[in-house]
Amino acid sequence: MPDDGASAKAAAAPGLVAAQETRRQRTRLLIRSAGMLPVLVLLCIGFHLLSDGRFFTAQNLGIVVQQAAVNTVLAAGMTFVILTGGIDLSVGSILAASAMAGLIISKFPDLGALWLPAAVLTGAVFGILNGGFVALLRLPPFIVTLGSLTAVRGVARLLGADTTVFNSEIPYAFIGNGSLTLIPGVLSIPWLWVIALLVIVVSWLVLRRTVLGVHIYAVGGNESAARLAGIKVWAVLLFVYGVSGLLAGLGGAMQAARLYAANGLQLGQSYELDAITAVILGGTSFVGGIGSIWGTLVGALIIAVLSNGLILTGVSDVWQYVIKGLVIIGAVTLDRYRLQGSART
Amino acid sequence: MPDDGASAKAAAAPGLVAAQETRRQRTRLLIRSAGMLPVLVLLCIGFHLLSDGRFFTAQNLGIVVQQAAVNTVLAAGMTFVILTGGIDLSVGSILAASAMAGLIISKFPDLGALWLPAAVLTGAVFGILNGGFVALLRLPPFIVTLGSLTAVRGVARLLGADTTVFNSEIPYAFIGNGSLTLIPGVLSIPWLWVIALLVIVVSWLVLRRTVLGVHIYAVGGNESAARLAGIKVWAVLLFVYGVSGLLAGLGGAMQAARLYAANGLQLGQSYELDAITAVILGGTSFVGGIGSIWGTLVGALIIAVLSNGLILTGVSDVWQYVIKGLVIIGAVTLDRYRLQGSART
Amino acid sequence: KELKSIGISLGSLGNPFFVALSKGAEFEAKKSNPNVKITTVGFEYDLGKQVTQIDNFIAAGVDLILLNPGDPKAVGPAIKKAQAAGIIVVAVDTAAEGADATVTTNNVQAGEISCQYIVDKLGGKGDVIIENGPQVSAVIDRVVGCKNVLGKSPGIKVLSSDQDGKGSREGGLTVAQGYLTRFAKIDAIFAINDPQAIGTDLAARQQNRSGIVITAVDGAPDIEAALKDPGSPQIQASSSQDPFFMARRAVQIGVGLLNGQKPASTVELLPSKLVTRDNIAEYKGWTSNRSQ
Amino acid sequence: MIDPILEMRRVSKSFFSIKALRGVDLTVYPGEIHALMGENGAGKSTLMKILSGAYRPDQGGEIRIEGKPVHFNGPHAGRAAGISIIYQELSLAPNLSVAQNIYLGREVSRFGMLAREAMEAGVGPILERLGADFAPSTLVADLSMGQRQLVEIARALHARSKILIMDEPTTALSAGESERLFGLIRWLRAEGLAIIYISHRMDEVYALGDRVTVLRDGTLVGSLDKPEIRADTIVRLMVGRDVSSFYKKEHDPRNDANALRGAPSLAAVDIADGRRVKGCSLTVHAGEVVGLAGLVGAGRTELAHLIIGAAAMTAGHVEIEGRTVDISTPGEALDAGIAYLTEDRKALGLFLDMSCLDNINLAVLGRDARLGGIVDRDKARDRARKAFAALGIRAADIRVAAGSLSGGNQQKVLLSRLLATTPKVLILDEPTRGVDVGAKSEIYSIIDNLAKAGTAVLVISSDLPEIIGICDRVIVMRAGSIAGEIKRTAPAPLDQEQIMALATGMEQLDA
Ligand SMILES: Nc1ncnc2c1ncn2[C@@H]1O[C@H](COP(=O)(O)OP(=O)(O)OP(=O)(O)O)[C@@H](O)[C@H]1O
Ligand SMILES: Nc1ncnc2c1ncn2[C@@H]1O[C@H](COP(=O)(O)OP(=O)(O)OP(=O)(O)O)[C@@H](O)[C@H]1O
Ligand SMILES: [Mg+2]
Ligand SMILES: [Mg+2]
Repeated sequence: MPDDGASAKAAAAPGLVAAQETRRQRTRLLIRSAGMLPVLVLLCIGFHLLSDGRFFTAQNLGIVVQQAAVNTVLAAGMTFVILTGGIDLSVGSILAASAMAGLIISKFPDLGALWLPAAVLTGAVFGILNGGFVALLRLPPFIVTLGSLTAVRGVARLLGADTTVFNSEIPYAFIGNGSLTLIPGVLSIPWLWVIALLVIVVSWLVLRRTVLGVHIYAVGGNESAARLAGIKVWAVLLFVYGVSGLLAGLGGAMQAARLYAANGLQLGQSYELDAITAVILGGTSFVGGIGSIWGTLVGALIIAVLSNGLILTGVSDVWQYVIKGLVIIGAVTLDRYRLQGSART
Repeated sequence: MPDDGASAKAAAAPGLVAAQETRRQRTRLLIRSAGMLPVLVLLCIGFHLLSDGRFFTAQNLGIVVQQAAVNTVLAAGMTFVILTGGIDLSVGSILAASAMAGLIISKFPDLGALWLPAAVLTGAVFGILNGGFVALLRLPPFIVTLGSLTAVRGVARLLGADTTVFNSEIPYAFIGNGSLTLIPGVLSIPWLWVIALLVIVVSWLVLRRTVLGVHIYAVGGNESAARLAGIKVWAVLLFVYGVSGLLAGLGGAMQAARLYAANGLQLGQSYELDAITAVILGGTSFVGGIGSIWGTLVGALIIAVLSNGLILTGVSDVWQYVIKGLVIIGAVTLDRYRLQGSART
Repeated sequence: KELKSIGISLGSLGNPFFVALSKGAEFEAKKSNPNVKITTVGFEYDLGKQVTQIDNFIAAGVDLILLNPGDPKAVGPAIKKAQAAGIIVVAVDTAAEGADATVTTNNVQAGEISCQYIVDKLGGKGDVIIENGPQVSAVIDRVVGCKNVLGKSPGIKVLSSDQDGKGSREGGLTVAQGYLTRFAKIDAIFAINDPQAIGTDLAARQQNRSGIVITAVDGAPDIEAALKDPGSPQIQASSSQDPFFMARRAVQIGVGLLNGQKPASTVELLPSKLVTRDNIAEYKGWTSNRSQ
Repeated sequence: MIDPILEMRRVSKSFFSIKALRGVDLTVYPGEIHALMGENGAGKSTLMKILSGAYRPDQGGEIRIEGKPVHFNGPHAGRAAGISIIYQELSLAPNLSVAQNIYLGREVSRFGMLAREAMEAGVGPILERLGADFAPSTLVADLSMGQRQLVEIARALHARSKILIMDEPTTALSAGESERLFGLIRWLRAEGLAIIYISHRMDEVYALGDRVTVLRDGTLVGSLDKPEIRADTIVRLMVGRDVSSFYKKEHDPRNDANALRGAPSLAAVDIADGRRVKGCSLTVHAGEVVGLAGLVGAGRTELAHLIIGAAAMTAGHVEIEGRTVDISTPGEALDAGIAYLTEDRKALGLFLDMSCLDNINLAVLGRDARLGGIVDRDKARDRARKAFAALGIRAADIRVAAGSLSGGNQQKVLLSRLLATTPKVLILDEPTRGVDVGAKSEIYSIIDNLAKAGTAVLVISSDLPEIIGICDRVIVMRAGSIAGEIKRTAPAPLDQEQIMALATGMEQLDA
């Protein structure tokens, strides 16, 4: 309903007003995608003060981003899905199944090195199955992925016969625990975070620079219009659920490399909630069509900073629950007011 | 797009066609609300055959409805919320907090008997808090109730200082384990199920026979139209989240009476998923405005029959996951095809 | 060296067992240094989360980590990282590969004595159900112990051991309701922990089934109450653990290690005692504070 | 002189930084039909929403009803004061029945329990009066757009108010239904109601208006009494300049000897969907503008949907330039050279949150892409700029969200998307619905130019003067079938009466 308005005046003094309008829109866009950044910064500063300066240390920042990495990757996939107006509840289970598959393969002497692609592929296959139900049979995403949340969890447990699979010699273990040294002795980035950032950048490229990306936004913005405009809606849906599964598989591989182990039951429980929270905190709209991957990145960082900071400051486990819940609600409340304010100016 | 068709013909002979139209609509409504009933019947028969005739025994049916009871109550509240296009992820946590509050009060010698209203009230208060954020601050329901899923869980744990509170002398324990005898020796119904059925009937009355009910459907069908028609949308939202919380509180009381104990962390974990599944299986639409409480009842029974039947037939825990997930997806697929068929005729 | 700060990562803080454990650790740590900073977290049986918590402890600069490992092997690498940062890691309740020391109940033995009670009670003959739980190592060990004993009695038939009672009253109740419908004759049920046993008893009472011997492992406060309660005669025994004491030992050993004292053995197995309706009066339970 | 029933003085309204209304005055008397006119975005709807209580005005103005100042704090209050309104955007709950919608917000109840029968009986007479052909218990979701509009009107009438506001009530109605509505409006005027009537259609304002008030850019630019109501005056007030030749029709396929001889650009042959469309055939040649007229519910939109593969046909086929093409999705239709402009711009056409740039390029992004999928942003920008220039789209920038444009400009953006595919056949469904006069005449000239360039254009419209003004030939549909065809003969224009007769089936009675 925020209808024209500019256009009416634009007629009066086209040049000037148009330029102003453009600038205003740009600012608004920037604020929107900067999104929760202020909240993140506030949280970091707060925790730094409360933890006697332990937060902003190279080591701790490394730990934070390492912890944020898997959720960032899952949330990136979730962003694709939510942009089309869907949801994927099965990412935690897919992550577990993929990690199991990867670890099992890593133990074969000859195939060992293939465990990484195997894990990612496992995820992609489950994702495409989800997508098939949503895109081709037109079933509601919530119920489809709820079903696979349960079923794939079962598969994950079956894969390891309900035991922990362990391999301390897993190839590429460095991606789980190693760091990429940029300036020796000064700056190094955990490989997990490098991967997460790569995923974000590639997602951004896909969403913003490719035809497919525009189509994803279009399907989320107005599915029936997209269909009339000649977009293959089913293909777009298949793609986003496939990507979400694939990235859950990648997340599984990252967890496996980090833990050298996987357990069908004990891995990835309720990760989907964290991923969804990151996406929504990042300003992506649940109804689809609106949102950016950078927001998701900020959202995932907020969650990781919260977990880390609360432990750093020695808050007890029970209170961590209460505080986390309130911070999430508080953050969106703040966001709501901030956006209203900006729209008014 | 199963659009008109009749209306064009209606021009020819208004009276007759209008009557026909009404009758067709009624049929469609019936099919829609009968919904998953065929699936439920099929499941029951299947399990009866696979379990060597153990399913359809008075005792086992008693067990099934007893197990379905709490989820039915939660799902009834969830139906209100989803009908307005919202969602309530916090019911499991609210249930735990209410059960804790109830049990703690039940141990006071003088107040003991008040534990039941105390539990229900606790739930209602949390529900209204949710509603306040959604209705008055206009925050997205998913994120609000996700926040309270976490925060209220923390409160539940705080209440019992992280221990299991138990009281084997809890007043009104009969509602948890007793049965209402209708024909002595022949027919008796567990009190839990009596309560659940009452909740369903009252919900049906409210949704279908009161002004408030129409307003709930209207808000779900077209929120801005509802607002323009002078409906106090905020009051409707406050009401539905309050009801959901209140019923979660009732569910907590039922669990407390059934188990004589409550544990802030373990009770009610992921109950919200079961409740939502029941609602969606029951044919209520996620976007709001469409659905019926009878469908929810059937949905909740399907879930209980699945759990019970899989144990009865001796399926191992791991496979139970796989089968449950697949049955849920299969059920909606079936439903989709059934509805398509009916829409065409 | 003084114990300044300690990080504790336990299975699930909603479980009274772990709460007793954390209380014991707190008691001992405070005894060692009244100003000690204690951070206790639950990892909710998520391996990834536990590793994350260990990382956070490293960042927070704790001296000692008390760990209830999610898996004996899988947390090995994380433990190594902590040790590399100069932190002492002591495992409690479940053994962990690479930990500086481990203090645990002998879960195999606990399963054995609990099921031996069943065998004795049934005279070596009857139909028994092992009501399983979440597949963590303590539970797996208990079932192993139980099966060891039951396997020795050819007259005992194990009807089923593949249902998950989720370690809770509710789960035990639900699973037992299924079992009781499925099997017309059940002589005994071994539940992997106390809440499941109580849930099982509730189910049996609801269905008016009697004569079933129910035993468990834990010796938790609620089983204490049940063993004293004439209204639940079917609950007959539980292999007790002593989480409070276990945690105190673990902290003691940890503080010792901090000051260079190596324990006699890296693994300390605390034996479990069977609590029955006969000896419940002497049982001290988890909550009573004992300072010896 | 009677006292005014409504006086609005110095009413202003801003949305954030946008000033939608600046000190507007409006005086309305009982028993008059007061037409409110102005370009898209002039502030008509906003003014009416303030009057109905849906919006709160800025400080400083005042509203008096029957001389008494009022302050509404919600739609509720407006209705209590005797104002009822038909909103421009349909505001019905599709999941409720007709009766429930009409009574929404003021249900009849006893002890909180709904009196359903009483309500269904209560709406019967009004539906009958409106000539509605559906029962009060019908779900609104099962009604066509036109029928829904009738429900809206019934709701407003049912409230028995003193002031009735109608914001473009006829956009979804066909000529016949509009006529019936006009009769009703005149009757209400006779009953002493004050009616504020908003429309972009000049003929309606002629037919109904006792007085006309014109808004431009949120300010009042003039009020005209009955004798002064003349098209050129109104248009000049609205757009601030003269709009000469309103309908533009310079193209003439008969000038081009080859055009009509070869295979038609589009031929639909015996198309049916087994439900509403029953064996329809039509042809459109290159360079021809063919009108498709009919009453609401005649099935014109559905026929178009069948042709472009948006709905499944059960019989018949489509030929492009003589070759049978197999079309089962709108994408395939675009590939075959058929572009379709939907009648429901907001629901089925535009992506309101996306930029004009993306909206314009959407259908050809794939075609233009580099490396098999990377958007060629320069090309896209270029295309959007050209479209802005060619169609005269007025917006601040190609990157503003399409939803922030006025109705007419939105329509041109949507049209640009279709033209980007360089279609051989263009199907335009209600191309000027809700579009102001200025934009309308521009759209007509675009259509004319397209025809001159050899595009085959099929125009579905319920606006008969429009069809007569721009078409070479008119095909009339009735109840899912082609009822007949009327050709433009050299001197004589197309005959409105003749079209209506075909559309309503009157000609059979005559015969
Ligand atoms: N909810 C809103 N938020 C922001 N701006 C608005 C809102 N509603 C209207 N406007 C702006 O107010 C101005 C007047 O809009 P309005 O809808 O009243 O125009 P109108 O004369 O009814 O046009 P049309 O003929 O297209 O219906 C426009 O510039 C529009 O952008
Ligand atoms: N809100 C809507 N959403 C989707 N499709 C719609 C909607 N409204 C109408 N339609 C489609 O457009 C068709 C319009 O049918 P209608 O009965 O109005 O025939 P018509 O001849 O196209 O009349 P008109 O174009 O004058 O409205 C409907 O049958 C339906 O298929
Ligand atoms: Mg308007
Ligand atoms: Mg149409």
